[in-house]
Amino acid sequence: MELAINAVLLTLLVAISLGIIRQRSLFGVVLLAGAYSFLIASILIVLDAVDVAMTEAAVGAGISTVVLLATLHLTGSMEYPKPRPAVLPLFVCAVTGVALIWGTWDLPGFGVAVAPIHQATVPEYLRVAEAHLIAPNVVTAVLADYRGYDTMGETTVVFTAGIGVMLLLRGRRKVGADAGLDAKPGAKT
Amino acid sequence: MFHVAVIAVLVALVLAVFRALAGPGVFDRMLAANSIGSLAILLLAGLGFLNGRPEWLDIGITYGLLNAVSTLAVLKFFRHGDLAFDAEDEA
Amino acid sequence: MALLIDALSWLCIVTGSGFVVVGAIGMVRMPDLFTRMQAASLIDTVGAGLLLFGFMLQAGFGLVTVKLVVLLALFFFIGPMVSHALAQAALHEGVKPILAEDRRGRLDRKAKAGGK
Amino acid sequence: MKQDVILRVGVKTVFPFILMFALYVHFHGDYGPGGGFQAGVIIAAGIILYALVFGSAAAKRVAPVAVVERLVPAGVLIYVFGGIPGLFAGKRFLDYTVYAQDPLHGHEWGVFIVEGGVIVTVAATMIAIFYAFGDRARG
Repeated sequence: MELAINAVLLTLLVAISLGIIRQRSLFGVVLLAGAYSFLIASILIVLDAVDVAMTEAAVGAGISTVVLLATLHLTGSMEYPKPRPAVLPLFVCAVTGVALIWGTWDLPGFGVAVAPIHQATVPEYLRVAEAHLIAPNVVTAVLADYRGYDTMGETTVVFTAGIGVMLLLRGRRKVGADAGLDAKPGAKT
Repeated sequence: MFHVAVIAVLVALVLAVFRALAGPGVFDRMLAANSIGSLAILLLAGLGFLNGRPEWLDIGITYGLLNAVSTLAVLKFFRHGDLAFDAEDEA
Repeated sequence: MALLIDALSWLCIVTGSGFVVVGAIGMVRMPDLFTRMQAASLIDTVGAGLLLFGFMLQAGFGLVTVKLVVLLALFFFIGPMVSHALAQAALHEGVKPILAEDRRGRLDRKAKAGGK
Repeated sequence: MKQDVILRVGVKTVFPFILMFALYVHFHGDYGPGGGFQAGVIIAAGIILYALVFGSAAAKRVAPVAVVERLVPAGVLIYVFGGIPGLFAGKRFLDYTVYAQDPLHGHEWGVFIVEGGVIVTVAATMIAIFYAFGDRARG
């Protein structure tokens, strides 16, 4: 059952990705990206990664659509047609993809109990979490307690990203207005 | 019994994704995206009961709340061409 | 009693599944945006309502049922709101619904063209 | 969207529940899915929803720009200062056992404070980015 659900959802993901690539109107791209994030959150739930699924749902479906639309307002909503077929990028992508697939042959199978990650750190975490912590959700315990330094770094990353975006958007105003970019969402399809 | 619900929702998801890819206009795509959100919530509820972990419904509530945000953002963008348009400016 | 509740939840879940599939088929098969919207609203109202009610009967009293009620309230509040906003934006943007007269006219024309 | 009575009433009804649900996700993060980051994103989404329907001026009365932009670094500082009492007690940085007599309760308090820092930073950053985009679009 789980395999069938995964197969259907992954096929839908591939279909939506192809749709995003073929889409010329950037509005369509934003909408399809929202649908994509819902589907990938469903896959994460089937894989039992509940915290990640919640993050994906919150960020991908809620915030990123709004931010992408705000960006479209600043840039214009149609993708320019490509001047010529790009052979070299296709070649690079194909080679990289083949190399990645080749690399997965050495990885342990999905969900196999003898995989290194299930041998080294995870049993230790679970043992300590059971003995020392109240929090039943071990993900929270790992994030905020064992890996407290990492989470502090992540908070700083969010802070830095926010400051960067604010500086970029505040910086010099009305530069794009003269550069021939249409600021209105003109071409509605 | 939950199998029935999950299979039905998956079939509906396939059809909704077809509409999202085929839909001639932006509004058709938006309708399909909204339906995909609703179907994802139902799929999640069904899966939670199927796997005996119904506390996953928290994620479903998150989906439900945020689905509205993205859809309303797109609609506002279409109505006014601006996300932060002030209602007071409207005559 | 338990058997009765089980049977009732079976009935709700199967009927709700049927409505979900029917709504999705309508979303693909209907001719224009507004009729598609009407078909899609079937998923949000009857389909989701019956499915979640069936789940509620399975879950019994507890936190899970409270969450399902919240989810149901969310569907019933936000679904119509979004549908309304979508229809209004589409009308504002100049998407015209296909009216019965248009259809009939088109059908007549098609029949005439076919007849000639 | 001022004339849209349905949207205004609907959003006004849903808005407090979004904020309540964000707090639930935050406090319930120990027991179920969720935590500070997700709760922060949900709070930001609530404020953005309010801004979309009632206009950004109304939203800026709810969450003023100055406050939001000061909260962005304040969250990081909450996180860092949550770790400092451990140093004073002669233990390591971010050691939560100093917060209560019982080390278990100390851990709970420590996670609570640290996640509070995360929620503040994330929510404020998202809202500030949204405001920045809106102001930029205005010219």
